[in-house]
Amino acid sequence: MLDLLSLLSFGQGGWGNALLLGTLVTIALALTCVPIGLPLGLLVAVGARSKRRLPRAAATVFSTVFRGLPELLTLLLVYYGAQIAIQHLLERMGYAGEFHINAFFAAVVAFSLVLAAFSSEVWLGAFKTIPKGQYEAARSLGLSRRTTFVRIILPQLMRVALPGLSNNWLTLLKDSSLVSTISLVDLMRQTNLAVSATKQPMLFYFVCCLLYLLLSALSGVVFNRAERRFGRHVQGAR
Amino acid sequence: MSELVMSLLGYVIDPELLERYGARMLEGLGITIKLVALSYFLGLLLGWMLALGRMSGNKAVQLPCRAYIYFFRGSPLLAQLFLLYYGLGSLRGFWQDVGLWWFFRDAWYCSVLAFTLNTAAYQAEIFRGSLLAIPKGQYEACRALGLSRFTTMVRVVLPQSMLVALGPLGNELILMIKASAIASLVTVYDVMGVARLAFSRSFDFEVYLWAAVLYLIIVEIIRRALKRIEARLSRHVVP
Amino acid sequence: QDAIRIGIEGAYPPFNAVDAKGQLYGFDVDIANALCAAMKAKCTLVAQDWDGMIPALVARKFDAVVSSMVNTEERSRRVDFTDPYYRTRLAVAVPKDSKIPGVDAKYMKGKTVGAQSSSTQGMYAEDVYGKAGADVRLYPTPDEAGADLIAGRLDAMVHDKFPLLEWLQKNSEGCCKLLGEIPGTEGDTSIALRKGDDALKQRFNQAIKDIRADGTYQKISLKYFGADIY
Amino acid sequence: MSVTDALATEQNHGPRADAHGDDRPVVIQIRGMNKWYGSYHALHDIDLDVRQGERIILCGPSGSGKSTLIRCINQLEQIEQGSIHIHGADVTRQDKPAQVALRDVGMVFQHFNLFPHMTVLDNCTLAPMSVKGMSRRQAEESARERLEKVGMAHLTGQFPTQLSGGQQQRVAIARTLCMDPKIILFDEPTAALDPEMVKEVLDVMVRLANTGITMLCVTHEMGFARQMAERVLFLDQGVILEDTPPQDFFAAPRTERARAFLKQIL
Amino acid sequence: MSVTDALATEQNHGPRADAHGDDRPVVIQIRGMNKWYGSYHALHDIDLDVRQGERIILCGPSGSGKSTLIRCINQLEQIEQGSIHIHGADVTRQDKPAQVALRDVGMVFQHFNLFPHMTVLDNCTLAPMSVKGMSRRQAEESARERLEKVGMAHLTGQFPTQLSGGQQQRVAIARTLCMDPKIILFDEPTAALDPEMVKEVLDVMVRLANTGITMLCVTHEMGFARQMAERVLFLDQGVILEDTPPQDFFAAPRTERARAFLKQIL
Ligand SMILES: Nc1ncnc2c1ncn2[C@@H]1O[C@H](COP(=O)(O)OP(=O)(O)OP(=O)(O)O)[C@@H](O)[C@H]1O
Ligand SMILES: Nc1ncnc2c1ncn2[C@@H]1O[C@H](COP(=O)(O)OP(=O)(O)OP(=O)(O)O)[C@@H](O)[C@H]1O
Ligand SMILES: [Mg+2]
Ligand SMILES: [Mg+2]
Repeated sequence: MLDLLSLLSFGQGGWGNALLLGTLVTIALALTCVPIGLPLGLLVAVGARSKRRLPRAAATVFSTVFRGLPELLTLLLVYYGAQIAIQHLLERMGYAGEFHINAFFAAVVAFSLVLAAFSSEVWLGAFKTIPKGQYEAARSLGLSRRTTFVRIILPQLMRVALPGLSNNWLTLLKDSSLVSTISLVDLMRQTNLAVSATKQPMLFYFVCCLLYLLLSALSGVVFNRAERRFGRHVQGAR
Repeated sequence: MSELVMSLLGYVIDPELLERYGARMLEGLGITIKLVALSYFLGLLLGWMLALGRMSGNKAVQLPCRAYIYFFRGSPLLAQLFLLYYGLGSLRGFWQDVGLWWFFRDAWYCSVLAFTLNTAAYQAEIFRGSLLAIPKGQYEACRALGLSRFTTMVRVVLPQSMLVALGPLGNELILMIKASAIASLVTVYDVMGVARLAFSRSFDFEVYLWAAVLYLIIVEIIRRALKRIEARLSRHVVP
Repeated sequence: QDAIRIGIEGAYPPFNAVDAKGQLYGFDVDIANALCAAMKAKCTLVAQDWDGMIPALVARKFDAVVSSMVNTEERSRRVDFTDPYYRTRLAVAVPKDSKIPGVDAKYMKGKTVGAQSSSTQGMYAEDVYGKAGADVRLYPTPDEAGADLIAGRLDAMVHDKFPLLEWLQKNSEGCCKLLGEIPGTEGDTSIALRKGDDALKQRFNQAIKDIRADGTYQKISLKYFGADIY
Repeated sequence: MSVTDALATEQNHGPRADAHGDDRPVVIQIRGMNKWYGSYHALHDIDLDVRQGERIILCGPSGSGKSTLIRCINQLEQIEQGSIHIHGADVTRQDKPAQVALRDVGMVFQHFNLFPHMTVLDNCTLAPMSVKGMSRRQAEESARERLEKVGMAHLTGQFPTQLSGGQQQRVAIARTLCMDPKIILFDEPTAALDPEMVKEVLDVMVRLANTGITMLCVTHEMGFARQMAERVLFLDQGVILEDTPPQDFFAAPRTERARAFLKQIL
Repeated sequence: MSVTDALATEQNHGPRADAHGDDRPVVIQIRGMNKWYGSYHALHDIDLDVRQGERIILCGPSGSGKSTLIRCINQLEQIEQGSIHIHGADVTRQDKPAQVALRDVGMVFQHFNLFPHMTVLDNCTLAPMSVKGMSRRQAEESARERLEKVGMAHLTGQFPTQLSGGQQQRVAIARTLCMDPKIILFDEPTAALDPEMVKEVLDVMVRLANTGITMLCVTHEMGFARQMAERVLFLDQGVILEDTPPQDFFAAPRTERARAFLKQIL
């Protein structure tokens, strides 16, 4: 029993540090995707609501493709596909040097696309809950479209979309385990490494579960805060 | 004409590769469909019970349901499957004693179980959300008419809440189909599993593209089917 | 010029593994370092998941793979291989009380046989035992196959001789025994390089000769296996 | 034949000024009823007798507890103190006799609460079939009859969302009638309607009143109250402040509070 | 000081019977306006002149196009034919002058449409700050003044959901006033209110009318219409059937349709 615990220690021969680092990579990756994926998803949702055909079609295709493609494939396409394509292009243009897509960067791009696709559906649902009257009131006050969106619509969207987005976030946290394929060492890969080095799969998978549960709990706290923040006005409802 | 199509396809599809992995890919597709259909349906039943338990006023019912949902939503399916198959599976003596070894011995059963347990947690939350969306007035009207709780649920609440739940349920289905690749951890190879296997031997990206096409077709079929069902469920909603 | 990046899986003890600090170690690692010393090159070792190994090499994420990769016909269509730096054979392990008499394919009919997917042993299990009527199970890593052999879900497990021996000794909980090596499965474990990278291939080939000649290789091999596995 | 025309062909009981102290049996008897929402004391010591065939209007300012009072009667809200007897059965005990007694109580809501996914006919037949075990044929026949009464027989196949508010409310009344209630509770049945539709619903209610059914109605339609009520109850802050015939109430409300209220509303 | 009291201290213009054919400038001029929703012809050939300071009531059955008419005026709906000039600018051309002209038009909705995530004060200051570029201090000061006018100055920090319907509508009026409109359009401003709250909103509107602002108001409150309107427009099926002073309209509607309508509603 003590041997097992010492495997988790932070000292000599313990995997504590390694697991912690893996967790940090997981968090960093997921966190970096949020400021890219969510606005992009919002953009896609706005496109899908457009009266014009082109943005609507583009939004539908985007959402179907990146929701439909296995995440692993999206990841490989960005990491290898894009790299090979760009390399070819550069060679054509007579540039001999090597071009590299950073693994972290590729993962961020790929998962942001996926996050955007899934979150766009959440945003779309949220848009449906904003009464037409809000747009009309804003227009009749002469507010510009920008002000209407930023000051009136977005804060109300956030409140409704948060639960859905929190689902997207949890999925993202767990999807990020795919990055081991492109040599990023996240929590899942670190667990696998530890297992193969120590032959203690039960212990490490259990700890891995616990760490993920901890992340879920932490993000639960954050989301609850955010929900309270954006839902301030509903609190006092009679 | 058909020759032309074939020769055009020849540019896209490597016939040799197709011969070697085509059939297995379809087999994998079969596995995907069977695994997802079965666990999704079982998860639906379990999810319903969990949703009702989670909304129960009785703390002794509510808390375990909450814990279940939290655990299965909060941790990776991969780890859940691993702990179930290799973890519980290592207790061979115990299972033989209780006469369940036939179940835990089998990778397929274990995959179905793990997937069911996992999706049930997600579906429970979806159902809960959709139940919360039913106006209180509907329940009150049912009570005022003296309808039993069963009739209220089956005839009045369910048909309405399904309309709300349909979209998220569709998402969950798509996610499950993609997640079925995880079953390759316990030697159950679905489409993506086969594609990875084929790739690891041939190193030809093409197999991934086949998988992608299959996935996109499935997702598109689901999307259209959902649209149909939605149209049917929302006959009463005036456009 | 003289910076070489080398990809290593890090999940294949005793050939390669990662310790808690993220440091790679093992036979492959020592050999890689010895080769680099012989070539007077500055090497960086990159840990890379097995599935992405060859794509990463092709995409120039690193320049060579020193990760117990066996030269197979399918692989050599995508990458070039140097001269071998060790040779291995496949072997079969079975539970202690197993009644399987030998490793020949004909004995495997109706048996459940496990192996690591995307590896030479996996290919062998599928191509030979599978054809002979065995139920072949492919696992992401040998550890899971081993776990199932212990749990009694497998009747036999095909694996590389050296790691299999190590596993039987250290981690099998005394469940199993070596059934035997499979004749005719000698594989050349070589260093994989990008196609057409002939200059680098020359240097590696020379370096392998060099460390064989000056005894470095033997010292490393003895350290891990108590024998020279070249 | 419009509802208003039909009215003329029926016997008109008319408001009975002599209703108080009469010999009709008491169908609802409330004693010492108190209701709290959390710490908020919504109803204080309510005592009330309702006799068979009585038509009672409840009015009072917003939040005074009118809805709460009638919702307590049919047990949509649990009370914390006191008793409610309907046809002699204590409905606060959730036992078999209580259930049977409650079947005689129908309710019509402000927002109709029709089942949106069912047609008009299905809305009306669901309860008779599943609670009373009627056959579909029987249930449909009786539903059509009731829908005829409210002038909605021609729209049985529509979904509620395809109807105007007034039509929806008339269907809701028919749905309640299908259970053959002896008592009907109305909670502001016309408050959510466009002004033009108010009248069509009130017409149906006047006609109902003339069939001798017992009615308790929360409403702000004072013209209607004057026309059909036998008693007006005025609530404020959970207390019944007045309980008088309508002519007295409108002519000379006894309490200051009722006077202020009437001034606002008329 | 209640709004009604305040009323007395202001100069009361009173309904001007002599308003027609007067010399006040025309602020809204509508010519040959037609509006379709898809294939549904919602408004037919509307011609209308509104003079500065006029107080106009629009009434008519549900679906007759009242809302559509006033929503076309401030361009919440696009028209397919005809022209609308406000202060001489053609607002159907979505150009700069149109925008400037539209800034003079405020609107009050049936369902208030307050921004639920903002406090009362923020609701009132948003538009002046972002459209007119007022400083926060200036905007707040003017907002407080307007809120004072509608009797809501004591609740500036509340969120709309914490207010009663009547209070919300008064805030909505104040919010509109903060943009200093010359013309205000009202679309059934009291239809969604509890009966007791109707009066507090009507009081505010009567007071507004007396400041000489131009008002177009869709309402079913006929008492109010009688009290403050200079003209009553009666719409039916997208056509203006009557356009007369209120006393004529209520005493003797010229069309059969209007007579039937008044009978339903009064
Ligand atoms: N479910 C509830 N939880 C807490 N308080 C409630 C609840 N329902 C009603 N109340 C409170 O009880 C009081 C009485 O409510 P009730 O709905 O009976 O009033 P009402 O007379 O019907 O008013 P209205 O004319 O607005 O319908 C109100 O102050 C209300 O805020
Ligand atoms: N966005 C829309 N799309 C299609 N038809 C519409 C739309 N808005 C209104 N209509 C139709 O146009 C007609 C006039 O509508 P409008 O809302 O102007 O009527 P109204 O006189 O304001 O009625 P109410 O008193 O019910 O508010 C109605 O028949 C209505 O169904
Ligand atoms: Mg009420
Ligand atoms: Mg309208």
